Amino acid sequence: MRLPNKTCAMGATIARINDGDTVMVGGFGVPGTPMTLIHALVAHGAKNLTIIKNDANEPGMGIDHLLRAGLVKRLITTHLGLNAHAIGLMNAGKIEVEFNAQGILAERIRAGGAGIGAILSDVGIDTELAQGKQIVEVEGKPHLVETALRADVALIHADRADPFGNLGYVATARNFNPVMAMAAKCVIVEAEAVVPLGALPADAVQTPGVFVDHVVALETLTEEYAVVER
Amino acid sequence: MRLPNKTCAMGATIARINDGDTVMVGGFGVPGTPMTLIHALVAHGAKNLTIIKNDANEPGMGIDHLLRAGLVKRLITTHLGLNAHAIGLMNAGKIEVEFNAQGILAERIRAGGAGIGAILSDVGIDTELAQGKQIVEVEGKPHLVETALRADVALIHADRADPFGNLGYVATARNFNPVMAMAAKCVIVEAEAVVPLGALPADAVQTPGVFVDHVVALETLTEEYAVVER
Amino acid sequence: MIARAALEIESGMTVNLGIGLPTKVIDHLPSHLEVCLHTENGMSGIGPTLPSDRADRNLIDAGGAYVSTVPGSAFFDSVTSFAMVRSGRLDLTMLGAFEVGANGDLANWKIPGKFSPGVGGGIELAQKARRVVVLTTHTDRAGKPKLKTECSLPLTARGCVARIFTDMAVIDVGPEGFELVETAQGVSSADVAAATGAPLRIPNTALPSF
Amino acid sequence: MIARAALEIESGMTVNLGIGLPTKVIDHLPSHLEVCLHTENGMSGIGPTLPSDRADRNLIDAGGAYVSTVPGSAFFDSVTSFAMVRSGRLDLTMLGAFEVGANGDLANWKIPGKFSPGVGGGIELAQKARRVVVLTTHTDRAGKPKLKTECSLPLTARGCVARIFTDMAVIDVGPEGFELVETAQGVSSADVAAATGAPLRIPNTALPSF
Repeated sequence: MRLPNKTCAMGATIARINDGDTVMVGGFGVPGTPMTLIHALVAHGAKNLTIIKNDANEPGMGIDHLLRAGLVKRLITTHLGLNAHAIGLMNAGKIEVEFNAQGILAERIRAGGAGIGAILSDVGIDTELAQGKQIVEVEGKPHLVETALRADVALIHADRADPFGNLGYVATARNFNPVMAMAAKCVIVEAEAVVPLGALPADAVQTPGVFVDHVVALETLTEEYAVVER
Repeated sequence: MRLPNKTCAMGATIARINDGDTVMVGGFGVPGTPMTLIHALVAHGAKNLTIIKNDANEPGMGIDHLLRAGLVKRLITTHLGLNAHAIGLMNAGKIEVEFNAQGILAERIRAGGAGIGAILSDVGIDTELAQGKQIVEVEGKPHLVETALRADVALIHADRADPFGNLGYVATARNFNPVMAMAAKCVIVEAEAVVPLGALPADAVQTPGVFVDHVVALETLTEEYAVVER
Repeated sequence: MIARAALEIESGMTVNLGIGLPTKVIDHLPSHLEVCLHTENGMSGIGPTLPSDRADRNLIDAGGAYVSTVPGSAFFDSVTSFAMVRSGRLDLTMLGAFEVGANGDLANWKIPGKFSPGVGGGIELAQKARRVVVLTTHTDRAGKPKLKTECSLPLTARGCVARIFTDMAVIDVGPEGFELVETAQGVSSADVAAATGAPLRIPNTALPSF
Repeated sequence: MIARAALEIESGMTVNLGIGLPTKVIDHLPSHLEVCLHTENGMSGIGPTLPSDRADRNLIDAGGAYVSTVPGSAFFDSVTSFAMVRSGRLDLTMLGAFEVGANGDLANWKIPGKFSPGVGGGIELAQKARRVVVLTTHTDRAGKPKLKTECSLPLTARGCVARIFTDMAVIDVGPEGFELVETAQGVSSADVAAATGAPLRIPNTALPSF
């Protein structure tokens, strides 16, 4: 027995993304954002996308390229504070934006990846984020039904991968990548290094390859991955 | 700034367990079962305990010692197949047993550790495990409300720990330990090795020390940790 | 029957082999097959079972057997393990059975008053794997059929079983109930029908045997 | 005020410092203090902020500042990070504010029509940390009080604030509203009361100043 090989060329995998798809994109700010896969998606040009990402990066970076290319219909996110361009599109009604509490967005994605229908949480129950949500009592206390999120495709950035799709992340570039890598029908990973099977110790795997469909090796890291001068 | 030091002597930590407490115990079979902490609990003698553990180990091993000492009132578990003694106590009405589907037990504990009130799941909805559970519809489909589990104390076995309580596990000794280490008011860890702060790479930590209250170094490994001859 | 069941596993699959008979399928998988074996207690990429003198005390499968790694194995915790199961990442699971209904219902965890050790991971495997096949003796120790019109024992999951491998036959669960697919060497279709506790559809064409 | 707020952090605590003013508290913590700083994007044990020429491109805090590790730092994913927050593992969080109500209500994420970038991790920090303190200027840019009988802006969480550190005073939120605890050097109790948009209980005894 050997484990299947899931390495492939980037173009072929991104071509699976269709108009109207829901796409999860890893990253919190620059770290962990799959910059190269995002550029490939812009080039591919699938439209009317629903994007699920913690933030909208900064103007001219990351998923802001998808916004500028007019490919995004709806954005499910937690905070757009660093991207005035995205806030402008939202205020002008050019994209729909759904805000979630950050940990609840993470849990909703995790629920999708864990095959759970929803979680019951009291986070934000006193706030306007509770509006329109079903309420269920647990042990006498009201909780919001926070439904699971799943996607057609997840775009993941990893530090290292083996050909089966076992992944490792580095520092705060981990963030939403491990949960998103569980929660999509098709999980596409860009990895800074693709190492041979067996080179990642079994105890050190952070996302098991069972969740991963395609692994793309990054040949170069563009300027977008670098430290941002502020 | 330095991180707090949580190493301590075993007796002092186990003495915090009171009659009537709920105690989570890591492990799936022998691997990951905190054999030494269990013996300390038997010696301490707290009674009417509710124990949450995947299984009841085998006769004369692990939590079977708690059963034999008559300290257990209730057992929340998934499978007792390897412990005929535990099944006998259950059938004789000497302990209450609540069975959960294995992944649902893990998720209920995780929900407790993640500060979530419950999860909504359709697992076992066609079976007798659904009896008595509240049903909530999510997107038109019925789901069971699986409430969060928390404990007064969690007994955890780790391969390695640093003084702040950052943990690493090995092989299939990981199992329920990481979620239980999130879900108790007081988390007590026995570690095969306690290494200096900084010796565990920040990317390799499997349970962050933020969740951990006390770290006890194992000086010897008893026979109970060894390969079982069958 | 175990060798025949092993043919059900195709390249590229992620597979969970249940405790008991199904675990033995591992010895019949060809070495070139690209497959990932999963076990509930937290491992993907299971390698061969080891005798106790070569065993790692920390490396078991869900049945308690000492197993080994292959290049690319990964360890994870119990929540992650069942996240894989429930979110549909298992292409196939092979399970044991006390009873299988002609509607695909499976009962394999409890005999009230006799045997009730708890369900373990069985419900989630049966309900959530993309394809569920059963490996079982065709009849119980008393010679009574395990394949029945309806299960009488507490269910593990409804309508989950796609195919059954027994010592007598390979049987599919179709929209109209049990359908004979193959017979064991020396076993006739009539033998299989006689040992089955529900109507058995037998095709007019000659059946392969195994 | 930042140095004064830093005294709120005691040995043994796990603390989250919110974006903005609170983050600056880190520069005022004594080196012998045994404390664990947490950031929402997935790190415990935050070390000093680094200039961009020494920064690690993969190591930021939730505000986007390049930070560093200390011996014993750990990285984790976003779900684990908020599991810590929601399950009560933060002893203390220090947050910024647009408004604080005399009942402890906090508004710090949205000014309808002007500023609504999303709430990020703020709700969970405010609702779930064991103790929530606020660092803010006593009045807004127009000189209007930020401490009010009731918040007029959309809430972050109800009744969560225990103590407020401003450029003028330290104020507790007690069962009967704002209570003056300390004043800044050169600021009188009357000055503080005049700049506060709700009744302020002033003790009869002399107050410390900072």
